[in-house]
Amino acid sequence: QIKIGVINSYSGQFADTGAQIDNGIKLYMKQHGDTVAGKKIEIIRKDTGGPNPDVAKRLAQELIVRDKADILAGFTLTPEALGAASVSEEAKKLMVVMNAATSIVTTKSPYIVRVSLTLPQIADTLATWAVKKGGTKKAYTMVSDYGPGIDAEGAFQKAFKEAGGEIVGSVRMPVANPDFSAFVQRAKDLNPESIFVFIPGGAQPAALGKAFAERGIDPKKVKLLSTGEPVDETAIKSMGDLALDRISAWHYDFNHKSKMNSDFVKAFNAEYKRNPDFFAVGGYDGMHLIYEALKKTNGNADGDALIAAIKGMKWESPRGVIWIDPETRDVVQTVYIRRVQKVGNDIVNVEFDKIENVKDPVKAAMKK
Amino acid sequence: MLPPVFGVLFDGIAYGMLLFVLSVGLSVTLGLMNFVNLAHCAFAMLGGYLTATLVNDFNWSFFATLPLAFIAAATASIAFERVFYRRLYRAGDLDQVLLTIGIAFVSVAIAAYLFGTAQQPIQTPPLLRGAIDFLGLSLGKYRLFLIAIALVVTILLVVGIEYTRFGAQVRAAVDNQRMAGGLGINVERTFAVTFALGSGLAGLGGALAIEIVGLDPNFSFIYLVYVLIIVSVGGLGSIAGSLAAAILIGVSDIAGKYYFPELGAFLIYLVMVVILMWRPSGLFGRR
Amino acid sequence: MTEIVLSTRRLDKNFGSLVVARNIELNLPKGARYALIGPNGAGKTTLINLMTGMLKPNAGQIFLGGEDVTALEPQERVRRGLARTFQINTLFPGLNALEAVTLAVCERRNIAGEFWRNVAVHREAIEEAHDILAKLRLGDSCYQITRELPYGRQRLLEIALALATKPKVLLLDEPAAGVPQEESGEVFEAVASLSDDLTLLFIEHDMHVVFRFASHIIVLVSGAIFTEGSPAAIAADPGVREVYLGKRKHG
Amino acid sequence: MAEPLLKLENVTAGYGDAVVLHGISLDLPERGSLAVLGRNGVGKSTLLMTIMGYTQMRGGRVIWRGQDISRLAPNRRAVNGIGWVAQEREIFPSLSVVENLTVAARPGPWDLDAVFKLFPRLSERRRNMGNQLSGGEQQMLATARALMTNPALMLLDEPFEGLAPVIVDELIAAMKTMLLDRGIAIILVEQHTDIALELTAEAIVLERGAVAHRAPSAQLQKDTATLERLVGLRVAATA
Amino acid sequence: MVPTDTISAPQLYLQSLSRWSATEIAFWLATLLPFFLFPNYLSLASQIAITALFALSLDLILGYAGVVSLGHAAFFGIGAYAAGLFSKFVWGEPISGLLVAALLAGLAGYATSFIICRFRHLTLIMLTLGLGLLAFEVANSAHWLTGGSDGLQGVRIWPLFGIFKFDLYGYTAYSYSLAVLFLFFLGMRRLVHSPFGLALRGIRENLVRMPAIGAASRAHIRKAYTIAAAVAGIAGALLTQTTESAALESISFQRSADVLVMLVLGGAGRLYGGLIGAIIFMIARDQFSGIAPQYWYFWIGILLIVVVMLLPNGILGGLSKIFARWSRK
Ligand SMILES: Nc1ncnc2c1ncn2[C@@H]1O[C@H](COP(=O)(O)OP(=O)(O)OP(=O)(O)O)[C@@H](O)[C@H]1O
Ligand SMILES: Nc1ncnc2c1ncn2[C@@H]1O[C@H](COP(=O)(O)OP(=O)(O)OP(=O)(O)O)[C@@H](O)[C@H]1O
Ligand SMILES: [Mg+2]
Ligand SMILES: [Mg+2]
Repeated sequence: QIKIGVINSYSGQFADTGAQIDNGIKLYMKQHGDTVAGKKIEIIRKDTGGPNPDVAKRLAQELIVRDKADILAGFTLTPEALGAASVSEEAKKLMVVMNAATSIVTTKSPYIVRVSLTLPQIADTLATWAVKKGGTKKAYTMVSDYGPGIDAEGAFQKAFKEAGGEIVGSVRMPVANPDFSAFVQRAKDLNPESIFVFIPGGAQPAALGKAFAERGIDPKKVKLLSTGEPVDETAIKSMGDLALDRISAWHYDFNHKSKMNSDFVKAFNAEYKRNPDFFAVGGYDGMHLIYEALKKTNGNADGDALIAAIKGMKWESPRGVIWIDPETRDVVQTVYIRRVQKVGNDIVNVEFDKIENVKDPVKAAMKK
Repeated sequence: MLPPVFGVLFDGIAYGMLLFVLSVGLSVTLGLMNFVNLAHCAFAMLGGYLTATLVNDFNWSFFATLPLAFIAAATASIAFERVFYRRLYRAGDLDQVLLTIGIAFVSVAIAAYLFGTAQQPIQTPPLLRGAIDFLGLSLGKYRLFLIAIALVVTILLVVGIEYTRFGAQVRAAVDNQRMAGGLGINVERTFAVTFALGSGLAGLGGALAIEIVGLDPNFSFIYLVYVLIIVSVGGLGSIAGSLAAAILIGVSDIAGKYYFPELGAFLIYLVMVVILMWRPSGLFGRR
Repeated sequence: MTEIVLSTRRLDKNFGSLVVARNIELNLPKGARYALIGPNGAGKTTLINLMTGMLKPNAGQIFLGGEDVTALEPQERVRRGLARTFQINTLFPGLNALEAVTLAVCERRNIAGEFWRNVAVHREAIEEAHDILAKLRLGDSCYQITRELPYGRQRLLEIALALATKPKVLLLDEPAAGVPQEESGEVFEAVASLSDDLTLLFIEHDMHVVFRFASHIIVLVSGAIFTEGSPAAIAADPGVREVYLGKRKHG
Repeated sequence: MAEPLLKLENVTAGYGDAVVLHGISLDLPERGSLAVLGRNGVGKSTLLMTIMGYTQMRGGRVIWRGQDISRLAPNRRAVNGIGWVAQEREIFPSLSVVENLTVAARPGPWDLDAVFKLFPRLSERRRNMGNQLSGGEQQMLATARALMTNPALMLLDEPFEGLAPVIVDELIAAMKTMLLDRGIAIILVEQHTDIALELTAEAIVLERGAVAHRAPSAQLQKDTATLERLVGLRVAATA
Repeated sequence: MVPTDTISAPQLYLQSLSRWSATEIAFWLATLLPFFLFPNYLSLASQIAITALFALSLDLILGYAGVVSLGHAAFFGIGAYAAGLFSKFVWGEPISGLLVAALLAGLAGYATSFIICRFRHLTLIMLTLGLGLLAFEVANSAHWLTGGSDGLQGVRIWPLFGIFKFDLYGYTAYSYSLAVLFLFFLGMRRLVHSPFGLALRGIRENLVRMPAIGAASRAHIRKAYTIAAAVAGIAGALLTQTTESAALESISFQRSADVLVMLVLGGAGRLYGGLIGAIIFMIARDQFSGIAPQYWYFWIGILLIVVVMLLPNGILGGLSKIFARWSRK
C-alpha cells in the first residue's frame, strides 16, 4: 500500500483551486484504478486554509510521521510548497507540486518535481511572442502586488525588452482590490499599444475586464495580453462580449483540440458537472507522474528511487506532450497563444499559435 | 471635455455606492441595534446566490430577482433571529462575535456544498451593460444604477428610521431593553423587524455586488472588513453617515490608486485610521 | 483667616448656547463644610466636573492649595488631594467592594502599576480599604459583587471610593440620595470625622441634611452664584425660597 | 367588593437563584395608593420589578384586574396599564428629551403639553440628548416618561430623589391631582417617610423581603415607635 | 464565605483568589500527556501551545483591560519575522531570537499604545484592525526584506541549547513551546492577581471612574498593551523557530480574528480561557479537516454556535456559571 498525502487549500479564498486539483486527482484514479504495481494507492487530504507555510510544514510532518505517507503532493500555493519542501528533503520523500508556480520552488529540495507550470515560463514566452509576432512594441504592465504578480511582471518586462520592445509604464495593484477603474484609467492615460495583465483567478478577472470596457479600452485597438487566469472560463462568462479579442498565453484550456483532451473534458464533465481548468490538469498529470514512476520502480516508494524514475519522463497530457527536465525536475511544455473568440454561441479561448518545449527561463538563466 | 479628475470622482462615488449597498444593512443591525453581526455578509451571500441561480438557471430578469433577494434574506434572518440572535441581544459583544462568526462559517460550508467553490458569474441585462458618454467621461451604466439605488435606499431609511417613532423605539430598546420593555415597547418585535430589514438590505447588496465583485462561498468573509470600515467611519446608527463614509472612502481609494498607485493598498486603511482618530465616533456618529 | 484649599477664578462654561457656569468665584477654606444647592440643572454637577477636570472650562482657573490646576488631568488632581463622588453611580460593577476600594488605595500608594507581586502581600493597603468600608457600614457586604448590591449600598461605595484617595478636599454630589435619612446622617458624620482638615463641599437636595451639616451654603442658579451665607441666612432668604426651597418647612 | 386593581398573592421572587422576596401579599384597589417603606436592601425595588415582571417568580401570583399576569411579558404589562419609574432613572441616552417622552407614549390626558407644564425645565431642555441632562432633570424625565404612557397604576421608585424642594412640592401636588382627579393608582417607594405617608392611603413596611407591617398611612405616620423600629427613622427628631 | 471577624480576613480572601487549585495542576500535568499518548501529534501540540500563548497575550488586553483588538497578529507577525530575519542575518540561536522578537514586538506595541489608549469600543476595534492591516501591507510591500507573499526564505534555526535539534517529530518543538508557554503563563498568573491586574479589571469595568480614584488609566493600558505585544511577538517567534518559516499569514487579519475567536470561545477574562480555546479550536479544526478538508468550517461553525448558545461567556465562563449554580444547590 502506498499513501499519498495531498496538501492543498481546500478552504478559504483558494478553496476552488484545491477542489479542482482534487477533481483531477480523483478522475485519474477513477480512470486508472487505485492499484499500481500491485500496491494500493491511498490519498490523505490535508487543508492549509491558504498561503500558510507553517501549517503546510506541520501537515507535511504529520503526514509523514503520523500517517506514514510515502509521497507528498498537491500544493496550490507557493508558500505551501516552500513550507513543506524542507520536510520532503529531510524525510527523503517525493513531493509532486501540482500547481505552485513560482520558479524557485523546485530548487528547495532535491525531491520536488513540478508538473504544472512556472509563471515566467508563460510570461516570458508571451512577451517574446508579443514583440516578435504580435506586432506590439510598447507595453504597459498591470499585475497584482504579491509574489506571483511580481514574478510575472519581472519576467514579462525582461523578455519584452530583450526582444526589442519598450515598457511604457507599470502598476502593481493590491491583491484585494474590488475596483480597477483607477488603474485602468492610468493605463489608458498613457495610451499604450498593449497592456499585459496578471491577476489571480477568482472574482477579479471579470471586474478588471469590465473596467477595461467601461474605460473604453477596446481589445481590437489596444492589445490586452495576459496569462490564463484573467481570461479563465468564469471570467469570460461574466464578461461576455467584452472579453472578445483578448490575447493570452497559457499551457492549458479545456478547448484544446486533441483526442486526449476531449476525452478528458468529457469524463471530467460527467463526473463533476463542470469543465476542467489548469488546476485540474495539474492534479491529473501529477497522478500520472506518480503512477508511472511507481510502475518503473515496481512499487518502491523510496524518494530517491522515485526521483530517479521521473527524471526525463515524458507523456501525453490533455494539454499536449509534456516532460520533466531531468536537471531541474521542472515541467517542460508547450505554451499556447490564444484569442477570445465566439465559436457558435460560446465565447472561448481559441489557440492560434504555440511555442513548444518551453523550459523555465529563470532556471535556464541561472545556469548560464 | 471634463478633466480626468471628474472621472476619478465619478468612479470613486460609484465604488463608494457599491460599498454602501453592501454595508447599509450592517449599518442597521450594528449601527442601530448594536448587534455585532459578523454574519452580515452571509445574508448578503444568500441574496447573491438566489439572484445568480434565478438569473443563470431559470432565466429570470436580473431586476426581478432583486426584491426576491431582499425578501429571502429578510425571511431567513427572521428564522435566525428567533432561534439564535434573540437570545444574545443582552449578551456581550464577544458572544455575538462568536455566534455570528460561527454562522458565517456554516454559511460558507453550505454554499460550497450547494453551489461548489467556483465563481458564479452573472450576465446583467443589456440595459446595465457598457457605459454612456457624458462630456467626454464614460460613465458605467451599472455604476449609475448603483448610485440611484443607494440614494433611494438612503432616503427611505433615513425617513423611515431616523425620523420616526419606530426608529426611536429601536434606539430606546438598544439603549436599555429592560426600560424599553417596561414602557410597553415590544422589544422583541422591534428587533425582529429591524433585523429583517438589515438582513434584507444585506441580501439586496449581495445581489447587486455580484456584477462587480463576483460571488463565491467565501463572500461571507471577504468583504467583511470593508463593510465594517464603512459603518464605523460613518458613525454608528447613522444611515446618512454610512453613505457619506462610503463616498469618502470610495473617492479617496480611487483617487489614491489613480494618483499614487504605490499607496493603493494602504489608502483605504489609512483614511479609516485617520478619520477615526480625528472623530472617534465616526463622521455622523452620535454615540 | 484660614487657608483657602480650593478656589475658582471667573470660571465660565457653556454647552452651546446654554450657560452652565458664569463667572464662578468660589473659595473653600480648610476644614470647611460647604453645601452647594440650587434648582435642578443650575450647574452644580457641572461645577464639580469643572473643578475635578472632567470638563474643561471655557474660561477661568481652578486653584488647589494655591497651585493652578486648570490644565491638569483629573487623576493628577485626585493625586493632589481633590476627590469626588458621582451623582449617578459610577462604580465597578464586576468588582466587589473590597477589590474596588483596594484598587483605589493602591493607586494612591503608587503601587497599582506593580505586576510582579500578588495584591495580597500589601496588607496595609488592604486593611486600609477594609477599614474605610467598615466605617461606612459596608464591612459585611464587601465581598459581594457591586452589581448585586442594593442601590443604597452602592451609594455608600461611591463615598468609600472617594475616601480611599485620602482627599484633602472632597466634593460630594448628592451623596445621601437613596440612603435613608438617618443613615445619611451617619454617613456625613463618618466622613466628617475622618479628619478635621478635610474640606467638604456637598451638593444635596435634602434640606434636613443640608441644614444639619453645612456651615455655609452657596446657592447656584442658572450657572451663577445667586447668594451665599450661613444656613440661617439662607433659610430666611425670600429669594432662595422662591427659586429653590419652596413653601415647605425646612431645617 | 369591587375587583382590586392589583393583587399579589404570596409572591416569592428574586434574581436567578437568590430569593429576595418571601411570600408577599397585598392588594391595591382601583385609584388606590400604597407606600412601600423599609431600609436599604430590603427588597423595595425588587417588589416593583416583580410587579413589572423583571424578576424570577418562585411562587405566588400577580393578578391585574382579575387576570393572572404572572407569566405576562413586561411590555404587555406596561401596555395593560402599569407605568414604572425605575430607581436609577434609566433614561435612554441616545434619544432626545422629546423622543424619550414620545417613544412609548400612549394616548390619554398626559401628553407633551401636560408633562411640560408639570416640568417646565424639561421643556427648556427638550432638544438635549438623554445623557446630557442633570441628575434632577433625568429624574423629572423618568417620571414624565412614565406618565406619557398614561398608565392606570404608577410604580414609583424614589421619584423625589435628586429633585429640588420646589420641584418636589410641585410633584407632590401633581400626584395628589393624579390620584384624586385622574384616577391613577400609585405604589410609591420612598425614603422620605413623611412625604410617602402624606401622599398615600395605605403603607407597608418591608423587612428582609417580607411585609413586616401594614397600616393606613395616616395611622402609621403617628406610630413613631413602629417607624423607628422598622425604618430606623427618628421622625420626631428630624422633622 | 470568608470569616469577617479577624483583621486579616480581607487579606486572606484576596490571597485565596490566587491559590493553585487541583484542576490547574492537573491541567498542566495533562499538557505532558502528548509525549506519551500522542507522540505523532507533537507538531500539532506545539502549534497549539504557540497559539495558546498568543491567545494568552490577547487575553491580557482584551479579557482584563477590555481593549478589544482585531489587529493583534501584527505583533505576532513582527515577532515571527524578527526571529526569522535574526536567524538569517545574525545567528540561529533560538533563545536570543525570542528575546529580539519580544523586544521588537514590544517596541511596536509601545509605539502604537499611545494611539490605542485613547479609544474604546468599535473605534478601538477598527483602529486595531486598521493598524493590523497596514502592518500586513507594509510586510507585503517590503518584498525585498520579507519575501512578500512567498514567505521569508533562508530561516535556519540552530539546535536548542546547541543540543536539541528541531526534529521531524516535533519533540523539541513541543517541549520548547510548552516550556515558554508555561513560563509566560506563570507570569500572567502573577500579573492578574497583582495590583496592576486589579487596575486593569478596574479599567475594564469602568473607565470613567478610574481617573476619579487617581488612576492614570492610559498609562496602565499602555503598559498592558506593550506587555501583550511582546508576548505575542514571542509566540510569533516560536512559530518561526519551530517551523523554520515566516509568512505574511502570520500578520494577517485572519490570524487576529482566529485568536480572538479562540479566546472568546474559551472564555475571555479568565486565565485559562485562551488556553482552553486554543486547544479546543485547533484540535477541532485538525480533526474536522481530517474528516472533510473542504467542509471542516461547517463543524467549527456549529461548535461556535453551540458553545455560545449553551455556554455564554465562553466555555469556562459557562462552565463556571453552571458549576456555581450546581454547588449552591
Ligand atoms: N453634555 C451636555 N450638553 C448639553 N447640555 C448639558 C450637558 N451636560 C449637562 N447639560 C445641561 O447643563 C445643565 C447643568 O447641569 P448640571 O448637571 O450641572 O445640573 P445640576 O445643577 O447638577 O442639577 P441637578 O440638581 O439636577 O443634578 C443642565 O440643564 C443640563 O441639561
Ligand atoms: N441584580 C441582582 N442580582 C442579585 N441580587 C440582587 C440584584 N439586585 C438586587 N439584589 C439583592 O436584592 C436585595 C434587595 O434589593 P433591592 O434593590 O430591592 O433593595 P431596596 O429595598 O430597593 O434598596 P434601596 O433602598 O437601597 O433601593 C438586596 O439584598 C440585593 O443585594
Ligand atoms: Mg447634579
Ligand atoms: Mg431600591
